[in-house]
Amino acid sequence: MDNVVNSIRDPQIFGNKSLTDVTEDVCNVMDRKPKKLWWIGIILSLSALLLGIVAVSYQIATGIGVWGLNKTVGWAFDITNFVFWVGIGHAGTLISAILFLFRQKWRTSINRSAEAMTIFAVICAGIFPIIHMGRPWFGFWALPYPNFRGPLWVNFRSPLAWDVFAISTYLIISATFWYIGMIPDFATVRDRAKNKMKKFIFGILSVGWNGSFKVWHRYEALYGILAGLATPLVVSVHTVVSFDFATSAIPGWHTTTFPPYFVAGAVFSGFAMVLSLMIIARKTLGLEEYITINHIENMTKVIIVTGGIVTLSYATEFFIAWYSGNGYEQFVFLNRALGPFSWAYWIMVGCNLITPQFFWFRKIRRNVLLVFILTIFVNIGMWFERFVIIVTSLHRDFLPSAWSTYSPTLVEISTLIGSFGLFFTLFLLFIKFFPMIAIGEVKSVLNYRGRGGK
Amino acid sequence: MEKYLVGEFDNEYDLKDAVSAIRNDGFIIEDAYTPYGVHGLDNAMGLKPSRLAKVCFGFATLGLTVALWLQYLLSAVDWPINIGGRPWNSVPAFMPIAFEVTILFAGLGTVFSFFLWRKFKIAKRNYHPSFIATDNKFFVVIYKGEQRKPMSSAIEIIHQFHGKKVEA
Amino acid sequence: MKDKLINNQLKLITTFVVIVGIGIIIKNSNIHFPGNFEGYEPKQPIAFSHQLHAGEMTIPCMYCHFGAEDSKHAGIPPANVCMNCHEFVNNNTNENKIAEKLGRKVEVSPEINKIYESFGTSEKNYEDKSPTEWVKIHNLPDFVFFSHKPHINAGIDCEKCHGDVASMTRVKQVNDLSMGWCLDCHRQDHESLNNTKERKSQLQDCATCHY
Amino acid sequence: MSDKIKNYYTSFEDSCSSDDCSCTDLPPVAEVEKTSGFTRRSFLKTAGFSFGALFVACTQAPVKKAIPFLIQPEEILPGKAIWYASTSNACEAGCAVHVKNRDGRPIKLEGNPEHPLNQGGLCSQCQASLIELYDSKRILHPLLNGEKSDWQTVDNKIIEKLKNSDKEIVLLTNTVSSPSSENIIGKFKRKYKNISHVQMDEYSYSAILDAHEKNYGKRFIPKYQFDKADLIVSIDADFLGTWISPIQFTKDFQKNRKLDSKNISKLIHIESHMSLTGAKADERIVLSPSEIIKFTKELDKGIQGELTENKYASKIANLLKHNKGKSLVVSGINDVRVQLLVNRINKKLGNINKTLNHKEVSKQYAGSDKDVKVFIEKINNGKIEGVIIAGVNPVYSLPNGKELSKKIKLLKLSVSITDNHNETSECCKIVAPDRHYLESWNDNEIVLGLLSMTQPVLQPFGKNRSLRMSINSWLGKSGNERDLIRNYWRGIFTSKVKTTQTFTRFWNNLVHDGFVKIKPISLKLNAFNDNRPQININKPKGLEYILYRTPQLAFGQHAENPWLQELPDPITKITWDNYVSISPEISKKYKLEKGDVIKIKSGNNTVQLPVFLQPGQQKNTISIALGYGRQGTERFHEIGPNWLEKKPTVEKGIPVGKSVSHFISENINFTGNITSIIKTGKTWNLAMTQTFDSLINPINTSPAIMPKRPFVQETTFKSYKKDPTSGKHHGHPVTTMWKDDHKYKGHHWGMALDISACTGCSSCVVSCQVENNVPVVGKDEVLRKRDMHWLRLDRYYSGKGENVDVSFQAMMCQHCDNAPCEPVCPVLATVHSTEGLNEQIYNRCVGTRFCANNCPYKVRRFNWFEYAREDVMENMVLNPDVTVRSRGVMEKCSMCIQRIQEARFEAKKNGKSIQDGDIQLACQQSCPADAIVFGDLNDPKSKISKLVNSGRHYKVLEELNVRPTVGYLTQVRNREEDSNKGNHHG
Repeated sequence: MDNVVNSIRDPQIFGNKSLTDVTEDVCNVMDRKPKKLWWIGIILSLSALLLGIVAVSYQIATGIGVWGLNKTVGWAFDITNFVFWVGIGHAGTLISAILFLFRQKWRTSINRSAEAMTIFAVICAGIFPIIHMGRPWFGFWALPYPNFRGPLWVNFRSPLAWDVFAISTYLIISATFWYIGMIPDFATVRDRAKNKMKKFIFGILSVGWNGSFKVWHRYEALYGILAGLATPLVVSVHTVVSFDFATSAIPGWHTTTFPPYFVAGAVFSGFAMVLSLMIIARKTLGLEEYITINHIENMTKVIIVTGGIVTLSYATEFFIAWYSGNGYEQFVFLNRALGPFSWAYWIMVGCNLITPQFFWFRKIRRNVLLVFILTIFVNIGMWFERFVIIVTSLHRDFLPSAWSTYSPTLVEISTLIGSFGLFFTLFLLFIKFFPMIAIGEVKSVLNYRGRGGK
Repeated sequence: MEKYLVGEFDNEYDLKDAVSAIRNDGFIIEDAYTPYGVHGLDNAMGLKPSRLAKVCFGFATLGLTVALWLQYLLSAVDWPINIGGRPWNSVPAFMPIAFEVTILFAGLGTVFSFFLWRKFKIAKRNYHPSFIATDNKFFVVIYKGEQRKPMSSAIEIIHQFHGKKVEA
Repeated sequence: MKDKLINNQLKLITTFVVIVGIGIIIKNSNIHFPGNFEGYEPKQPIAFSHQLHAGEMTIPCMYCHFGAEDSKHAGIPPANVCMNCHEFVNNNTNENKIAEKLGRKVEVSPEINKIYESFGTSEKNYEDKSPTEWVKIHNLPDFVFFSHKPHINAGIDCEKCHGDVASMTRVKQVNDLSMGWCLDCHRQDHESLNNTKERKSQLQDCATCHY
Repeated sequence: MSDKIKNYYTSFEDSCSSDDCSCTDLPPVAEVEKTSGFTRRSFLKTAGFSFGALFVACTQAPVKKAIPFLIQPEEILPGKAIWYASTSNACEAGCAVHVKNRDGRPIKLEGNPEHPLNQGGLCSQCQASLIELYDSKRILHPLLNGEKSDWQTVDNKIIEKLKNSDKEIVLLTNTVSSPSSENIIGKFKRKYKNISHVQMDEYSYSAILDAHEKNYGKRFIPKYQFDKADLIVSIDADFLGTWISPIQFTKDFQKNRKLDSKNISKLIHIESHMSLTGAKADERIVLSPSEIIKFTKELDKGIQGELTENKYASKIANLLKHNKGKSLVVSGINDVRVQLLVNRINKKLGNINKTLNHKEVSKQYAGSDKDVKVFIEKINNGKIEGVIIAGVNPVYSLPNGKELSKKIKLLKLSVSITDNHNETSECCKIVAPDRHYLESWNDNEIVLGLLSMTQPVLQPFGKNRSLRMSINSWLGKSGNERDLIRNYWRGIFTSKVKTTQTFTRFWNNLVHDGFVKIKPISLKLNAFNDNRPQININKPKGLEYILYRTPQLAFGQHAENPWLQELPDPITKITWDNYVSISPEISKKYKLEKGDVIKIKSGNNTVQLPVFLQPGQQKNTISIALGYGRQGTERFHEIGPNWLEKKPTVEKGIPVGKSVSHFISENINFTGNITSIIKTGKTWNLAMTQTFDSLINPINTSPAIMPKRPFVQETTFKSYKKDPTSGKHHGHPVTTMWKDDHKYKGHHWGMALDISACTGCSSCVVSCQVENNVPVVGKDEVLRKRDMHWLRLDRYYSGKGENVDVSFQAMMCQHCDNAPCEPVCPVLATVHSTEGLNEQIYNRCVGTRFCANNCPYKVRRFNWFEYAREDVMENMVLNPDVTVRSRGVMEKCSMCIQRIQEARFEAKKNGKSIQDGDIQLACQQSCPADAIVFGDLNDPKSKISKLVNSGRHYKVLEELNVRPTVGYLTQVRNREEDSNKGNHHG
């Protein structure tokens, strides 16, 4: 039976790799001197990061006033970036956890870097709620710890407090999940390392892993549990992020469709980002045989589905605004499409509604360059989605006397660039210094087509 | 090395078959060493399912209880503060945090338990300095003693399944 | 195996004891969290003894700190209040009392002399008038509004916050003046308050102190 | 209530007998100069008030010092406010104030509720004049040729010139309403024969005075009694905003606008540009300046029973005839012919001594354009040898100021008495610095028979001297100001004051209460001498301009006041600039948009200013505010937070706005014809606090079910009388699924704002700013919509073109019981009190701004920067009871919680509970229209509870179920029908 099904399928990994080949191919990336492309990438990312650090330091030293916010629009780039990065962070866990639970074997080539991406994206995201505070040095007040103030606790009713719990839980669980997944590979790296330093470091990281199957047995149970926990977590985190808006009183925010809308959007943007990164990584590191065109195609299909949900959400918002008979709500949506920020709205619609439609065509799905370009558009569109939700809802809400507008300052733009710098710096360092493909897991699917592999 | 017999294989299928055969012959399989988690080897070795799932459930329950109880205690009992006219015990508003804490407790608790099982050191002992089970080789370790058949029959089985005995 | 278990338990107990021990040490030591100045006992420009004035002589607090009843600040007595007595009392040693009786020259106490000096040489000369610069002991951050007025009018004893000043030669801060410490009272019933529920919770409103 | 407050007032009289109050042990403040200028420390030390915190070399914690008094004056208690009664000199209206002194420094001005003129109200200028006291750029010592000098040298020089003069020397002052000053000027003139005294008002009321002289033989301004008039026809007299005595008039006007009475007065206002009075008018008739004069002529015809073709004139004439003796016609046009017509009309209508008081006449303004004209002619012809200028700034305010300044520079003697550098002082050889009114003694007879007292509330900052004292020195006399005034009154006490009191008693009352009634001089008016002027107005070909004063800056007297510069204009909501208000017709014709800079030419005069499209502007007119472009406002280059993308409020060396004084006609008429308008192609950013003018949604994004937002709900007086709830938007009942855990069993504070009463004068905005330490942020920050005022006065237009209605809605924290800001704060920095207040805890705030986002009213203000507080002098105005907020925290209206607490402590001390009226919020106290009511909603007898149940009460955005405790009372206009507004019933 297996043979019948599998023979009509492409193998998960191209090039008839042996087990040693896999070890060598992945580990060689870590041993080799990086390619020129990697160096260009890291220099660009580091300079972007530096720009971001300068911008954020200046902002913390001077005040939030260096952003373009005002008394009416209290959030703009900061929370847009936050939601954007949290969204990006969703694909990683989704690929590694949900696809694991669904026994999708094709995930093995990409899950490691997708998880890494999740963690880096969540780190990028986590920075924004901290720096967006007027007094970030008191940010720890959002944690309920015993104190001499009475004691005074925190407001558990605040969506921002929920965010604190959700984002930190998400970061901790994702990082744990990532690390647990890497232990066998660390051991592999340790065992073939010639460099003493490397042996020592990976020796510690691999906590003495030696391939004992009794450990493997429990390890797989643990991995399954973590995957099972991460799945509802990933849904809950973006649901909580959407509560930042959904539980408010502002028309355009106060919307019950936000949780599914946000989760779908997050997966949508996350998959686009994973695709962009994978395409870069396989090109720069020569891993075309591991991250195959089939992987890319599979992911574009997910983008079509989530893009469809996002489209439905946009339509639902307008429908509900009309159906509710609430004038303020109707105004906000008319204002979104026709008001001063309509350009942002139409960029969003263009990128998020039209782009995925190209993926209906197999030729486009299998054209790496086109897929890369289209995923970039999806990411732009999803950034604008958050911008549109936040800024257009705020800038004209109830009292016309308070209406205002918003335009970003250089500091805000630099901070956004800086967050990309941080993300890519971390990611490039990761693919250089860590096994970016799950060696053990790839080995287990080498023989997916049947017995063989000898 | 006197206590154990170590056999080496090139692929998971040989290992799996050999382990089943050796076990059927009444040998005690101490452990197997593989570069990845071989599907079905647990059955071949006769390992019981892990109890981690139960542990996880326990921690999850603890997390849920702690989160709900703490939120109620701190918002409604310790210092009740009127926040936007909301009820002292705003249960729906406490749910997101309760959920997150549940997951956090469950995840960290399970991982903690996993490591606790071998005192935060996964390797029990190293049987042989030269075998490395993290690249492309599969090993089986057979405990000497208490077996019904002589060790040579185990070595035979190993050979039968394209394996070889690892010399000390 | 059993040994190991005991060993583990021992480790656990040791850790627990160490943590608790550190806690107890911190609690009882002079280590303070930032912003806590409990035990602050600065040297004052005049070696004024509350022990003598408030303790032995039993001068009521409000005689000198008369602002407490009607103002935010209890106030430090102006020098003219000192002069109410010290116009006549310029020394406290017994020898000089005897000397005074005998009509011999009385030596002015150097500390009391500081009060006289602060008035300068003549009434119209402002140049050498210099009020004493006392060191403030009980300091609250700027974002806390504290007024003596409602507390004194509620009949709260000065000692409740300032400690037994009547026994202090040099005044010392005896409480940490933290928000939690304030709330310890604000959460309690006090006989002088009309003990209604609203009244009690009103004292726990943030804006009771912060605005 | 008033009795209780009275106990606070302690006059300086008890403890002070000398001029500088140096009876205490305090050295004069001037000593401080020797050390290091004014620092907080030296001020506290020398001015001697407790608890100066200074940081000495710190080992562990900063050592804070507490410095007690050496000898504590009996009435001064550190940390407790003392109130002094005084009279404001911020403008000639002379409102009576209560000065709140804390630890030796005045920190708040409030209107004196007992005073018969301002009756407790206080305008924004007067509120803000407080900070001018702490202006670090004040002149604190005499200047000779721009160099620092001393009085001896300066006095000798002046006396020498006075003695050796052979030509005329002119003493040019503002209106002298002080009897003792008048007396001493008389002595001055007698001693130096060449001296002549000319009074001038920067904004001239000369025509009214001259017209009365022609009609009644005496120059006077009658006391207008808006409280007694049932029909008020105001011909371009902005009496609620800027005209003569706006606070007094607003108080009076409101007295006859009480909706519970059978009838309320009706206000018909005729004007060309939108003013506060026009905004409040029941009928607003829009005419160009030339048409207004024509209209007045026609109205006169109509009143006199002649035929008139003008439809407005005949209609209004009929209305007036129906209200004989109960009507009042006023005009703000500085044209004797118009004023003569107005006098004729009022005479014919029998209003004299009914609504127009000819007995207790105003002495607020006495300047004469004729005299000023003669003075200018003389100085041009070289007939004048010297000038002494006090209280006025003719170089700035006269149309030919530039030439005047050249002439003044040529004079042998030129003395300017002013406390800050201005255009006139710059061209005078000698500057004799004046005192701020809070530092000096003064007596004012603002209206005949009412003597108001000004007393110093702190030691003067420098070696300043008032005009009175300067003249006294030049007379060769010494002494102090208080004795001078006191002795003057002692001398005329028996003749002036009809009382059995002793003089000491009289004087003490005067100082204690701030005012006393005296015997007015009988004016002995002639019989009405009818004088019908001949007016021939040709219709002008082009556009006409109007120069007007804004309620905040007047004629630039307070241009250097940052509070007033940042106070949005009540009508346009523009800060930090003046501009050309144009009608939409002109904008269409010349293709102008908001911010386009145009060059306006009228004869030889030109000015370049940005344009602003003003609804309600007469279609062929433009209007420009006076009082801008004042020298000294260059200082605002520095104001505001400094950061990467900061744009300065003004470019270096450039003043705020542009002066248009040269557009004033030679006859001191504030209108004229425009020769040309040229678009320069440049644009200018106008910093507005409110950019959307209307409750009607923008056309392309307007949903069909809600074309207009129902925040201002209005009705007519007739409908109101039929149904008090008329005009109200009937929303749906709001239900909740939660049980109410929070019952307010004690107090439940609430507020009601009467939209109908509010005139938009913005006094409350400044009052709140002073009380609550609200920072000034500068033009760039306002442009970025980061103004910090806790209370904003929303202004909405309805209607189109010239015929627009204006509604003002004061919007501050609504203290919602179900506040949406509270549940979103993660750190509990904004929570609800047990008395229904929404509390903002600055020190807990981490600044997520979620609360501000979630506020449906957008009334929260964020500290984007550490707002400049470097000016230690200006820091002395800070209210010590309110935290100065640091960077990164949210702030908002606290319902003056410090006042509530103060009242609570006082009540506790007296063993009572807080009574209705014990607590007066800063905004409420200052409101001249009594539009703000605060009180306990749980007390059924309180004023607020009655208003809540009055039928007029509604809440903004009630449907959100946020349950605000601040409510509004419907706008009621006294007009026939409401044509352009259909009430929306949801």
